[in-house]
Amino acid sequence: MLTTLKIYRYDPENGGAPHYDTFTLEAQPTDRVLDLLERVRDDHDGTLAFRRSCAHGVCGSDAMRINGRNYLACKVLVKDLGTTEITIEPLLGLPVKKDLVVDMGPFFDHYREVMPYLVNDEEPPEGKERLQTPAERELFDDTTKCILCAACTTSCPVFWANGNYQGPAAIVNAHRFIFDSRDRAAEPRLAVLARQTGVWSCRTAFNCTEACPRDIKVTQAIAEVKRALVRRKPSARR
Amino acid sequence: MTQKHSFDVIVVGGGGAGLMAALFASQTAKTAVLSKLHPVRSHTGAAQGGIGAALGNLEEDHWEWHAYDTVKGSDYLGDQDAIEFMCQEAIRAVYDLEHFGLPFSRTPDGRIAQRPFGGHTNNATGKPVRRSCYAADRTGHMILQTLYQQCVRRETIFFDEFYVLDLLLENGAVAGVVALELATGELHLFQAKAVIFATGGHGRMWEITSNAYAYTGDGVAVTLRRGIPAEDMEFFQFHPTGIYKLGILITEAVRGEGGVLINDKGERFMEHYAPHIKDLASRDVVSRALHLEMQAGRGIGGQRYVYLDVRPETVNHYAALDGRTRPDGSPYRVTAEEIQAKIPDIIDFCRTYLGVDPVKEPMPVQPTAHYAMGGIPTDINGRVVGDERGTVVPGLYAAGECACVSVHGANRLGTNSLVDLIVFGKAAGQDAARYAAGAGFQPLPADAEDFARQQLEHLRHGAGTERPAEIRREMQRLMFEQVGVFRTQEGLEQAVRQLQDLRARCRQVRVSDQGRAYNYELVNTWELGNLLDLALVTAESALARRESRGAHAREDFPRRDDENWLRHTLARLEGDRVTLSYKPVTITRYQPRERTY
Amino acid sequence: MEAKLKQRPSALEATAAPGAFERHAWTWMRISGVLLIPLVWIHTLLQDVIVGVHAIDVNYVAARWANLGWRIFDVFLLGFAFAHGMNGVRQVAFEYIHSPRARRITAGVIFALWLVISAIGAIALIGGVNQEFPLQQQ
Amino acid sequence: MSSLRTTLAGYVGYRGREGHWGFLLHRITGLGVVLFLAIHIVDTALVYFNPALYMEAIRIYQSTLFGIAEVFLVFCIIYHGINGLRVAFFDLIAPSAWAIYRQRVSVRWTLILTLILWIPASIRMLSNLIEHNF
Ligand SMILES: Cc1cc2nc3c(=O)[nH]c(=O)nc-3n(C[C@H](O)[C@H](O)[C@H](O)COP(=O)(O)OP(=O)(O)OC[C@H]3O[C@@H](n4cnc5c(N)ncnc54)[C@H](O)[C@@H]3O)c2cc1C
Ligand code: HEM
Ligand code: SF4
Ligand code: F3S
Ligand code: FES
Repeated sequence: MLTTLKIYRYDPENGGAPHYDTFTLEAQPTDRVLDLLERVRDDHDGTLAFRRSCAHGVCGSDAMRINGRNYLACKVLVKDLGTTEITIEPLLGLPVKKDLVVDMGPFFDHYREVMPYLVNDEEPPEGKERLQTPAERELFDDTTKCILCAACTTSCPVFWANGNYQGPAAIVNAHRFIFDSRDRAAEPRLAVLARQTGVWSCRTAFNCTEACPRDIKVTQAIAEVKRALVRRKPSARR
Repeated sequence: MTQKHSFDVIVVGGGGAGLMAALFASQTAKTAVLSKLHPVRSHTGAAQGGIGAALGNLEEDHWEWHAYDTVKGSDYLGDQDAIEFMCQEAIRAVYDLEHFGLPFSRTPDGRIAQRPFGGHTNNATGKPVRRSCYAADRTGHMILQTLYQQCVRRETIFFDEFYVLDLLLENGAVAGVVALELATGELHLFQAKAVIFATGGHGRMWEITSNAYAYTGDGVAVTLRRGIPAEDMEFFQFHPTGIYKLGILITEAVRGEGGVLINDKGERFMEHYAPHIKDLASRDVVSRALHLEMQAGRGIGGQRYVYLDVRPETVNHYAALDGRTRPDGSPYRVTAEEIQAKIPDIIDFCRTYLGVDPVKEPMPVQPTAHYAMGGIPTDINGRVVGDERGTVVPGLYAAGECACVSVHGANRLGTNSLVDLIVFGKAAGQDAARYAAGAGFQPLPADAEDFARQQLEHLRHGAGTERPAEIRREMQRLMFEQVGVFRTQEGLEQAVRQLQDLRARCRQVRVSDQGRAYNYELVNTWELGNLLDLALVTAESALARRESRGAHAREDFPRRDDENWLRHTLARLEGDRVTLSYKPVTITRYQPRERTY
Repeated sequence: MEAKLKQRPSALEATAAPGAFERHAWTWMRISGVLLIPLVWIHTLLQDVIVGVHAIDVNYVAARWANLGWRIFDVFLLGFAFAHGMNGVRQVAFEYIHSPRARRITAGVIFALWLVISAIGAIALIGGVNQEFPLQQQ
Repeated sequence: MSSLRTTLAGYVGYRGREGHWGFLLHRITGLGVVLFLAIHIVDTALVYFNPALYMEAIRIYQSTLFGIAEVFLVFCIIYHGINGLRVAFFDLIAPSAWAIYRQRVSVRWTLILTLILWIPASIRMLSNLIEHNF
C-alpha cells in the first residue's frame, strides 16, 4: 500500500530552519517504520540522519516521535499506526543535532547522577555468588529491562518544561539498585532523588509508562521510590 | 583540522568484550574506549539465552565437560589450550559478573539459575546438562548494562560515536588509530601504545541475519587492510531459529525449556538427525537439518520455514516421551506462565513482529546468519598473531566476536560467545595494560590520517554513479544463496566472481550527503566496503576448504577430512587478491572423533 | 568532547541538599487533598448548588457564622484549601522557572500572597460580619 | 531543549493517552480553582472589612456571565477532587495500580464520575440562574 512519510528535517550546516520533507513509498502492513526510514535513506534521500542498530527493540537507538507519540521505530509496524500517513519527528526536549538525531548528553548526565551501579564494598564470598532469593530479585526485575532509549523521559511533560528534572529513565535506573538486596548505597541514591529535581517533580502524567518500549511500569517504579523516601528514617535527612 | 589524543590503551568497541577490556586495562593504564555506537547500543545487548559456565548449581557439572562439549561443538577445530583456559575461567567470570551486580535469575535457594542449551551435555550420560547461566532471556542485555554501569562507576573515558577507520602501525608495532567523530565529521588521531579491537561480528553481509545493522566487521576489515590475516573466515554460524523473513533470533533457550521443531507433517524431525539430544543438538547440525527438511518439501506449506513449538501442551507431550525430569526427579511439566516468565522477550518479539503468541501458536522459523567464528587471530592473552608462525604484533589486541582465539573452531556452542567476551576481554585488557607499562609510544608519521581522509574524500566527491544500497542488497542475496548453510564448488566460484564485480562497482559509488555532521550515508558506505572485503575473504576461504566441518558444509565434500583439513585458514587480502595459508590446530587431551548428537 | 570526560555524578554532594521540604509538600498535597473532599464539596454543594448565589448576602453570612460549627468548618476550609492551592501554584511555577534566583523571588511572592490573603480571610472569620455598618443602606 | 515552546508543543501536540490529558486537566482545574479561591477569600472577607462592598461583589457573582463561569468552576472542583483522590490513592495505598490498564480505566472513570456529579448540579445551577436573571 502507498504510504506517505512526513519527516522532520534539520541540517545544522545549511543553517536552514527545520522543515518537513514528504516521501511516498510502497509499504507492507508488517513493515517496521524503521524499514521505511531505511528505504528512504537507501533509495530516496541519502542525507537523512537517524540512529539505529539492532532493528528489534533491544538497543534503544531509534526512539523517536511517530504520529505524535514516542516509539522505537523498529518496534512499531505500519499496521499498528492504523494510517498510511506517518509523521516522524525527533524526541521532544533534547537538542536536535540533525534530522532525527538528538543530543543524548543531558539524558545520560541525569542517568549518571543516580549512581547507576551496584555499590557493595563488603568482600563477596570467594568463588561464589552473593545469594539472592527469587523473591528478592523480583522486586527490581522490571527496572532491569531498561535500554536507556529515552522514550520515557522525552514524553514527560515535566521534563519538557524543566530539563533539570532527572526524568523517569534515571529514576528507573535508580530503582533498579535501590531495591536490589545486594546493594548498599540506597541512601545516597535516595538523597539525589529527594532533591527538587528528583522524584517529587513527577506529576504522574503517565506518558512515560505508555511510551516505554520495554513495558516497564515506570510510574509504578517512581511511586515505589517516593514511598521509600517517605518511609525512610529521618536520620537520612542530612 | 585533525584533533590529536594520546592514551596508553585504546579500546575500539564498547560491547561486552570492549567494556571488559576497558575495565581491566584502565586499572593501571590510561585507557579510552572508542565506539561507533553509544556503548549500551552494542549488540551484546541482544544476546538472549545465557552464558555457559560449569557452576554445577543444579546438577553435577565440570569445566572439563564444558571443554569437551566445546571441542566437540567446534568439530575439533578449536584450539584446545584456549578452550581449557576459557572453560576454567568461565566460572570465575560468571561470579565476577555477579559481583559486579548482574541480576541473574535465581534458584529457589538464591544461587545463579542455569538452564540446558544446545550441545551442552553431561559427559557421562550424554544427556543435556543445565550449564547456561541466565537472566530471563536478556542475559546479554544484563551483561552489557552491568559492565557499562561499572565503567560509569570507575569513570572510564568514552568517545561515543567515534568511528574507527584505520589502524596505524609503525616499525611493526601499534602506533594508534584514526577515527571519525560522527557528530562533527572531523577526523581524530589517537596515539596509543596498545589498541584492542572489540568490534563484534559481520553478519550483515547476509540477507537474513540476526545481526544488528552495525555488524559490518569493521575491526577485521581494518586489520586486514593493514596486512593482518583473518582466520577461519569460512566458518560462519547460521542459527537454526530466526524469525521467518526477519531473521530476528529466537534463542536456543526456547528449546532448552522444552520447545521442539516441527515440520509440515507434524513430525519432530530432529529425532532423525540427532537421536540423543534431538532439538538440542549443536547449531550447525540443526540448521542443516532444517535446510534438508525444507529442501525435501517438508517446510510448512512447502515454504522455507518450519515451526518452533513451545506451547505448554507440546512441551509437556514431548517431555513425557523423552522422560525428562526436574532436578528433584519429578516429571518435567510447564505451564503457560512459566514459559512467559522464562522467555518474556521472545514472546514479546513474536507478538510485535508476527502477531503470533508463542504460548498459543507455533513460531515460523528459518536459519539466520548469526555468528562469526572467524576473525582476527589472537592468542589466549588477546594478542594478535600476525602469521602462521605465531608472531605477535606488538601492542595489537583483539577480543570478542571480531577475534579468533580460536575457541569456537568450526562451530560455536550456544552461550560460549558471552564467555569468550568476558574471559578474553579481560585477558586482553590486562595484557594490554601490562604491555603499555613497559612500552613507549611509536612516533606518528605526519601523514597518519591521509589514507582515511583520501578514502572519505573519494566517497564524498568521486565521479561514480553507483548506489551503495543496490550493491549491498546484491551482496546480501548472493551471500545468502551461495555462501550459506550449504555450499558447492560452483556456487562459491560464482560468489567470488560476482563479489569481484560488486567490489569494482563499489569503487564507483558516490554518496549524496555532502555534509559533515552525522553523515550516516558516508559511514554506511564505508561499512559496505568493509563487508565486501570480508565477503570475498569468506568466499575464497570456503572455496579452498574441500571438506565439511562444523558450520562449513560442502555438498560436494560432505565428510570431515582431518588428514588434510584439521588446520586453521589464514587469509590475507592484497588489492582484490586473497592469499591463503594455514596453521595447525592445538590439541591437548581431546582427540578428534566422529561427531554425533 | 573533553567536557564529557567528567562523568562523576554529583550524587554524594546531593546528600547535603535541600532537606525534606519537597517530600513534605508532596505528602501535604495528598493529605490535604483528601480532607478537602468533604470540606470543599460540602461548601460548594451548599453555597453554589443548593442555596445559590442569588440567595446569598451579608445576612446569610452572618446567620451562618452565628453557628460556631460553621465558623470552624470555614477555618479548616481556608487553611487547607488555600495552602494546598498555593503550594500547587508554587510547584507549577517551579516547573517553568529554573534559575535559583527567580525561584526564590517566585516562592517569596507566592508565600507573601498566601500569608496576606490567608490573614485577611482569618481576620474576617474571627471578626465575623461587621454589624457597625448600616445594612439597611441597601 | 526544555523551553516554553517545547512544553506547549508537547502539551498540545504530543499524542498522549488518558494520563496526559488527565494531568493537563488536573493542572488547569487546580489553577482555575485556586485563582477563584484567592478572589473569593478576599471578597468574603469584605463582610468584615466593608459589608457594602461585599454586596457589590455578590451582585457580580449573580450576573449571567458569572453564573455560567460558576458552572465550570463546579466542574473544576469535582474533577480536580476526584482525580486528586485517585492520584492520592494510587500513590499512598496502591502503587501497583500505576499500570497501563488500571490507569487508563481509572482516568476514564474519573471523567464519567465527574460528569455524573456535575450534570445534575449544573442543571440546578442553570435553572437557578434562568429563574433569577431572565
Ligand atoms: C540475537 C543474538 C543473540 C545472541 N545470544 C547469545 C547467547 O545467548 N549467548 C552467547 O554466548 N552469545 C550470544 N550471541 C552472540 C554474542 O552476543 C555476540 O557474539 C557478542 O555479544 C559480541 O560481543 P562483542 O563485544 O564482540 O561485540 P559487540 O557487543 O557487538 O560490540 C561491538 C562494539 O564495537 C563497536 N564498533 C564496531 N565497529 C566499530 C568501529 N569501526 N569504530 C568504533 N567502534 C566500532 C560498536 O559500537 C560496539 O560497541 C548472540 C548474538 C545475537 C546477534
Ligand atoms: C477537592 C479535593 C482536592 C483534592 C483531593 C486535591 C488533590 C490534589 C493533589 C493530590 C494534587 C497533587 C497532584 C500532583 O502532585 O500530581 C493537587 C494539586 C493541586 N491542587 Fe488540589 N486537590 C483538591 C482541591 C484543590 C483545591 C480546592 C484547589 C484550589 C485551591 C486545588 C489546587 C491545586 C493545585 C493548583 C494543584 C497543583 C496542580 C499541578 O501540579 O499540576 N486543589 N491536588
Ligand atoms: S524506562 Fe523504558 S522508555 Fe525509559 S529509557 Fe528505559 S526502556 Fe526506554
Ligand atoms: S511522564 Fe513524567 S510526570 Fe511522572 S509519571 Fe512519567 S515521569
Ligand atoms: S534499532 Fe535497536 S531499538 Fe530500534
